[in-house]
Amino acid sequence: MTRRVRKIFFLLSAAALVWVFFLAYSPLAPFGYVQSKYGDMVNAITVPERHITDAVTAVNFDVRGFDTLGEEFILFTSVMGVLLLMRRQKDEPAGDHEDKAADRMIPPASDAVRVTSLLLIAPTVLFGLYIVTHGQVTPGGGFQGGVILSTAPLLLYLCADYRPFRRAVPQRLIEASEAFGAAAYILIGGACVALGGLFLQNSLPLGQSGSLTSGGMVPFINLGVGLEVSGGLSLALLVYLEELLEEKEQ
Amino acid sequence: MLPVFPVVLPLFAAALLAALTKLVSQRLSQGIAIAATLATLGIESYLLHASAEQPIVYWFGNWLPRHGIALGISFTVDPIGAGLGTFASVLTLAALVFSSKYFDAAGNHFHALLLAFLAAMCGFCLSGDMFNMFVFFELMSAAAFALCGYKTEDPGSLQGSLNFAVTNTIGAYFVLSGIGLLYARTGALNMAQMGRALGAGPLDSLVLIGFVFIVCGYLIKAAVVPFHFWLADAHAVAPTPICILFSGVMVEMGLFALARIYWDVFNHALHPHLAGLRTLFVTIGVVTAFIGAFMCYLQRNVKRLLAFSTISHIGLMTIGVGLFTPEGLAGAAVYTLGHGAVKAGLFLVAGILLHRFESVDEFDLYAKGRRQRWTAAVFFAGGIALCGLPFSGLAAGDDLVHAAAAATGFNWVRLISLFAGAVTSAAVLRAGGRIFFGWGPAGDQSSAPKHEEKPETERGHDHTPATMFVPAAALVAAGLLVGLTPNLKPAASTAAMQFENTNAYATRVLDAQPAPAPLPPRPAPTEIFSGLLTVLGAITIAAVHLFSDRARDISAAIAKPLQLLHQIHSGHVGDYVAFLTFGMACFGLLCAYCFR
Amino acid sequence: MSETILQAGILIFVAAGGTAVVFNREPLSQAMVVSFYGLLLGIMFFVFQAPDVGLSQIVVGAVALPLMILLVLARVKKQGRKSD
Amino acid sequence: MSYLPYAVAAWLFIVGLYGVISSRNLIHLVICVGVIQSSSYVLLLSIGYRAGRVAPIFADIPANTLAVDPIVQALMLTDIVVEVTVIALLLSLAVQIHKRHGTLNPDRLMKVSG
Repeated sequence: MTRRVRKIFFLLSAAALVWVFFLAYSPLAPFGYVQSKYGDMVNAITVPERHITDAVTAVNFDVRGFDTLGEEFILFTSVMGVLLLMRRQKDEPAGDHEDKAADRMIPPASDAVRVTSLLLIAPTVLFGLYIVTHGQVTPGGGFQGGVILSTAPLLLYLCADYRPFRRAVPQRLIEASEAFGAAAYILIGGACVALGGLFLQNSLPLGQSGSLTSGGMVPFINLGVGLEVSGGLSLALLVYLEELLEEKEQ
Repeated sequence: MLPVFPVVLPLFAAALLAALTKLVSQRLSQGIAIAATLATLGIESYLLHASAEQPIVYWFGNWLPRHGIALGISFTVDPIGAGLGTFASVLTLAALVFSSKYFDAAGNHFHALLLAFLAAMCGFCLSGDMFNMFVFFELMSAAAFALCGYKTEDPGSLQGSLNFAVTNTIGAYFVLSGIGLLYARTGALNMAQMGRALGAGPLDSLVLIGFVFIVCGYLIKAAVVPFHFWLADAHAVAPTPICILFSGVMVEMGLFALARIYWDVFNHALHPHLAGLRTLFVTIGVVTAFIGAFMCYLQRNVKRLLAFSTISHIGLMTIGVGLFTPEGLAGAAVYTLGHGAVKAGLFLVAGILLHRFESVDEFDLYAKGRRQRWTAAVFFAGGIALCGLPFSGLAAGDDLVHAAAAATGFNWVRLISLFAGAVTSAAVLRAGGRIFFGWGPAGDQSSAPKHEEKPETERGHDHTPATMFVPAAALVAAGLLVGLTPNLKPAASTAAMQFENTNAYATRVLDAQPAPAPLPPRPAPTEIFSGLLTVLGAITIAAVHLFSDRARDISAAIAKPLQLLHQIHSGHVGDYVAFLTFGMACFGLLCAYCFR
Repeated sequence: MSETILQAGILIFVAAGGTAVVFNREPLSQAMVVSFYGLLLGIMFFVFQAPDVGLSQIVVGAVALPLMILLVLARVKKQGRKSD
Repeated sequence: MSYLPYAVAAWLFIVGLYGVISSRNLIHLVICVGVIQSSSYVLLLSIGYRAGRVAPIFADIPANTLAVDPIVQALMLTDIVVEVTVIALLLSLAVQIHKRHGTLNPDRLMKVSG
């Protein structure tokens, strides 16, 4: 189809699709008045039965914890996919980063940028860790904290040159810890079985509501997820960065 | 505990392989992957056996339903789901064995992704929760997109993978919007609970379009017309071991989702419109079967030819599922086994050709395979089996589907399967005749443009390793012999009856009551005559095409108007998404106004 | 009442933001608009009592995604320069 | 206001689809896929919202306070992860396509057809 034909064809179809959306959404209860006993029930039980004050975390890591296992592995699989797709091919030069990096085309960062990013690294890491560990108490958790943590290596890149940066970032270790974080979810689920429950059935003491140790297995899962997400996303970002800086000069 | 293993075990092995990247050798990594797949296969087949009497319900985290409201996520194991999972493990095993010599450069990531793919397919088959199914669908997609683009040095491979990824991702958002709609109506995500709530409520356009969004979102994966465009692009370019998983089982997952969602969720609500639904899905199936068959016959790239033949067969399976009777579903299930095994074997033969001669083009390979007697035997056996040779797996599936069609007034469906089977099979036989015997002329103008394919292997082109030949031969043999399994058809019918007993399913899941034992199924007759007729038709078409100049002229004249079909399959992702929009709008309006 | 106005306002901003993302065909400026759109979505989640989701959306939509897009754009630009 | 959120969800879906079919740049196309995804956020969010209720965080409020639906919020969290990962995959495909085809314009990639 030519561009024009495609657009006309699409606009006609889209007009019909708008009508379909109207038919679908118009019988919905007005905004703010949809009912769900499921949601109310979960809200009612998270604090008394699970000592978790953030109901969303309770749903994510306990009541519907298995969804989140799948979700973690979506991330894990995609990162593997990115590594697979971005791998160096035979017809491209392998390794030998250092010489290529020396005459890279990106201008070096100014001192102001370096100092700022150096100063930012510690607070970023701390903030990320805070978010990871407080998931069962306040908004946040392994995923949100993990994303924040994953930006730390990039800050490191901004404050160092590429060469010391590559040396400082242990990619092998990040890969291993990402995989370990993903496996931890399964290990925790399996441990529940070993303790006599069903998969992902909490058998740890629930702790004091609102404290860091509340929620039984949830904080542990959160740590694993934090490790996995921070590792996975920083790997993806590293691969993109590498692709940018080590491209073969022709 | 057991229902968890088919998902958790491959995922854990995948994480292990990723953790040990570059530390373990290729061989060890392949060994771990094969061991995990074998274990999954064992557990899945045990589940298949154990769930024959009663569906097995497993609540994660022991969050049991309270007052009929499901809190947690359940796995509901029944023979159809477990059977599909078992079949997925078998094909994964074949893909792993086949790829051992195949990718000298394949890293651990390849094995890890394959395991994640397997886990996702198993989870998709076993899950009893609408959103959990979506999660596994996305996991399956993520692994599939990456595996499809594996040959990053091949420009076509990247483009096919992109088309696949974009269309399927948009489909997933339709599914998610549909889940949102149904959650707003029912306040549930568990399928049994949703089914009960929808049965009690009114059938309005929200429910109907929720059905369309979810089902059509999954049918994009199943590649029915007009959502089929991505399939040929993705299959033609994906690495051969991945093709067998795509064609053999991933595409069928979309149809499985249609059956699962109709019977568990929408049966009560949509039951008054069953006749209309039958007509709709049988029509979709017929159109898919026809377009797939035509396009298949026009191809010269063997992998693309096989891909379009998959589309045609998917059309026939859509008819089976879309008749919404136990025999129809049982037929589609048996057909999946027969077709998946045979098609996988044929794809592996294409992989062997690519390995030996660095091409999968019918004319490039002209007469090159003269000395490949055994490979030729496998290819021709697969080609004949593909049209439903009597007593093969495909024929057993056909018998059941035809019985179901006769019972619901769609007796003419057998003509469709005769036509589609003969044409797709004739295309395979024609290609085989050219490649292995040098029959017919060495060039032809009526066919599709040529597409260069990069070789997948590095060295050793002078012989075919056993790890490549044995899986191909074994799969074709399995596809032929599965039809001879005693009790296959009655067992499938019983399983389908259990699958389609919506009330029993809901009480089993939500009230933990045992389901009643299914009634003994009606026996489906074995149709030898129509099977033989199809084989005869296929051979005739192929022979006439290869040996008669005049027939070739006529077929070229017929093919002229079909050029339009070629142009529609443009490889442009924008076109595909425009067709997707069109299809979604059509189905939405059709359902909303016909089934009110 | 004021809450309703706030909610309606942010929804209209989100709709406009999405439209701006689509119709902005210059990739680099699109990356900026995407980041802004991610932020808008995050604010919308906070306004609609979903702080957990809001936090994720802000870290993903306003930080991680634009970062990826910028890296990819830089990569593509670089090759473009070389081949010219 | 009662139906505005649903209308916004539908609008984002359609406008995202338009972006995909009319795109001349794969990176733009991938971002438009993200816009389609944000339609599902808006839909789920509006389904989970309850007028006059608070966020489902009981850290500083009594545990029996009426709160909005936490289930859909958990679904949205999953959805966001799916978005970022799918987009990462699509972007890496786009980079490789640019490397092999030398263009990001889908009109000029016509390798697989017919």
